[in-house]
Amino acid sequence: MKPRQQRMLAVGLAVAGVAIAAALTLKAFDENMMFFVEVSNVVAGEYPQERNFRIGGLVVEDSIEREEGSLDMRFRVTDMRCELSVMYNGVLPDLFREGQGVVAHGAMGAGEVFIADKILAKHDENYMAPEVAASLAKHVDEKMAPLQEGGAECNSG
Amino acid sequence: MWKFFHQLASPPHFYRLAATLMPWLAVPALLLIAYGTYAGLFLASPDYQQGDAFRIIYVHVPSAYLSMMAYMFMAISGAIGLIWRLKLAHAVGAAAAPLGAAFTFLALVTGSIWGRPMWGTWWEWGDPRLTSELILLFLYFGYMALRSSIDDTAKADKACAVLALVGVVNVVVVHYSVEWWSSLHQGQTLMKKGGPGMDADMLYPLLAMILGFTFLFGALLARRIRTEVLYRERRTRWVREMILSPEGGR
Amino acid sequence: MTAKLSANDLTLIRGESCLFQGLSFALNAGELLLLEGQNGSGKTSLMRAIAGMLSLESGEVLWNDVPVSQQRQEFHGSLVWLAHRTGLKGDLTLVENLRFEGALRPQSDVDPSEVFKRLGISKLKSLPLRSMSAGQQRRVALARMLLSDAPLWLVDEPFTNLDQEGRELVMRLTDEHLAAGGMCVMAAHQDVDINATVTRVSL
Amino acid sequence: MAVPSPEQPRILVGLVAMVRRDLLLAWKRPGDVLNPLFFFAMVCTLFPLAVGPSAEQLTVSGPGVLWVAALLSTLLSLNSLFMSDHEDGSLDQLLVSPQPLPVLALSKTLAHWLTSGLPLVLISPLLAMTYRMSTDIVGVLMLTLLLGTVCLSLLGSIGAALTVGLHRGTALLSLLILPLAMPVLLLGANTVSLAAGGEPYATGIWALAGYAVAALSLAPYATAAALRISNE
Repeated sequence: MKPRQQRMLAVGLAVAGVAIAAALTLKAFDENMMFFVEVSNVVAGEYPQERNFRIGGLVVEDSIEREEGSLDMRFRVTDMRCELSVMYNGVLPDLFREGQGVVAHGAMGAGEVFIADKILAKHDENYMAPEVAASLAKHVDEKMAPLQEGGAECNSG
Repeated sequence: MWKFFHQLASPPHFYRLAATLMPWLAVPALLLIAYGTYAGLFLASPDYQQGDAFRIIYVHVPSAYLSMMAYMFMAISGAIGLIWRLKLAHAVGAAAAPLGAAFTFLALVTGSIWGRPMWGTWWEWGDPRLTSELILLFLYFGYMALRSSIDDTAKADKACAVLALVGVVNVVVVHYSVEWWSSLHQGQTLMKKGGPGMDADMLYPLLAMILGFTFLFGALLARRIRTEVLYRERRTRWVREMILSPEGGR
Repeated sequence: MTAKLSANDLTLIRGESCLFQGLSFALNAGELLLLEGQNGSGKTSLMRAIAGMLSLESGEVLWNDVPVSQQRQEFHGSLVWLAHRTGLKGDLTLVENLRFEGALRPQSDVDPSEVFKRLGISKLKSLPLRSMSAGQQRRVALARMLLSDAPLWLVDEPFTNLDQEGRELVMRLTDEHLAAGGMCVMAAHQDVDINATVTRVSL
Repeated sequence: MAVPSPEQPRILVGLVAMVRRDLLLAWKRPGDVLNPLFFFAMVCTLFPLAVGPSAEQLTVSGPGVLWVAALLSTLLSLNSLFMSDHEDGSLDQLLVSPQPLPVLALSKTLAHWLTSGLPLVLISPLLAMTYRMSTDIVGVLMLTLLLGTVCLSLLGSIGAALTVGLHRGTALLSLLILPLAMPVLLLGANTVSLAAGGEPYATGIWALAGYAVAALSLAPYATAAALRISNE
């Protein structure tokens, strides 16, 4: 092989390598999204039983209940279609408000309650975690569309 | 046009150009920062969530932005220096490094002061943006350490350029880490789709500060480049003639 | 086409000092270029610059009238370099060292055992280089040069650590190489006794 | 002989010869391979002594400790990657060889990984057991270390090439490489922690694999450029 051809091959290999690396990174993002479960799916019982997962949505107005003298608290999260109760014990981020976007990490407990071990609040009211935004947008669109028969309408809302 | 580039590549011209540019950068920098400081502190209304604490963004955002800008600046001038064998480009990179490090440090300090009321902690290890900014500071330290441990300037220039280019990967990770890992740090407010999510009376001081800091960076850079060029060219005839001339190199 | 090494207007600056300025030469097949000068005059630097390891301030080294920088690999395939430090591994034996070198660059079809016999190192074949004397190591480095197929020899102080017999051997070998149409750039303190066209460059 | 343009040597032959030579050298000086391994084992032993031997603590801190120890031990072995070649002049010979320098740099890095990264991956289960990791977590640990040490060797080769021939090389090398290596550490240690917590960890594996492939295709060029510069 002539050095010139070698160089072409080398550049080709490097470009191919970077492309493969990009594909692997995209795959990693995909896997990260699997981590995230929509509230509607949780209510319908479609969530991983064995492990922790993340949910996200807006904190429902007037849904925050705190226990006097402890850090225990309860609130509801909505994805604009279904609502889910969340229990949490710990220090909340200052930006945690009603009507704000929130991401909770934890697992389902007894009685349709999500037991969170970590709460992440997002600062900007316009900003949401991409998966939350996607989930909300989808359900808002569905609401706007004429109701379809037999749709997975939420019964707990 | 070509003549301009040729002149740009000659140290005496570059030295004089930097001197000419200095006031044109320094004066707007002062004006903009003065306006931004006043308006940011007194004219902007407190944030509906964060109260007055949000005002630290007027320092935090520009320095965070400049910490990355300076790095890109360093890497690009390194690449130019390597590809076109332009020694002046390396001098620019060398001049930019300590400035970048200073802005990175400022961004970290203001960010941590801000984090205290917002997140309830001075330092949040879980946040990739914070961590990556710290890594960026270490990258600057590495760059400066490498430069200072190679005696031969030409060699140090090239080695540092390679290091800066390798480090760009890291800066990219810093930039996209907010999206890559779900984090505490907010996403972009200014550049997002559908215009900035910020009120005008808060926004204009911020824009003024960003612009002002950029001008400040330019002015400081011009100043440092002059020193750097003078040091590198210390054995040449033009420097000797300039120093010995009645104006003494002004 | 015969091989040709030339340089025009070379300037090299190392750190603060200018080692040479406006240096030009041309070397044809069968010729020797002798670099003369005191210690620290830049002989080794010029040699390294010719090999493409140092970047020049100005000027270009040409191989067959094409700048070396445009055909680095082709040029490196045509040269073999004997430096002050032999570049051989002390932990490896003579055979292991030369086998590695053989995989790196094109080899001539001479019989290695003939070469070893001529250099007087046949009996050292399975010894690690560390246990050889400096002169013997030098001879191994010479063996590497003789085994390669390269027309251009770059030899920096080839007589270091060699006895009188060794020095004469180096000159004879160089003579033969040049007679066969090879060329050689040599940096040396002492004068050489070579029956070929010798171009001298004083630094 | 007078006619130039001799036959160009085969790249693969050069690659194999380079790896073979470095492995042979490592075989003749086993200390260079074993010392970083002992260092790895010792750092891993230090932590339970310092933090206390409680089982829960060990399970929580295990992945992080093993990963930090692996990073430090890789760093320790990186210093010698090009040093001896620089000292005895073989680096000059490599630079004037007709083989493409990035391929030679890649071969040297590969040999370095085979003598430092791979042994580390192989003894990691032993240490992981002392940190009470379960068998399937050990599998994840080994997989992340396998990918991670590849990344570290490749990144490290750039730093080693930049600092070759400098007097304060070792400390400087750490300063240059550690910031670049942090994303690898973050991904690796977090992936093992997630796996230990029974959570999905595939993200980290894919991201590490992506990082490794990217490093594999770009780092040899940077290393080659750095070698040329430091050897001027």
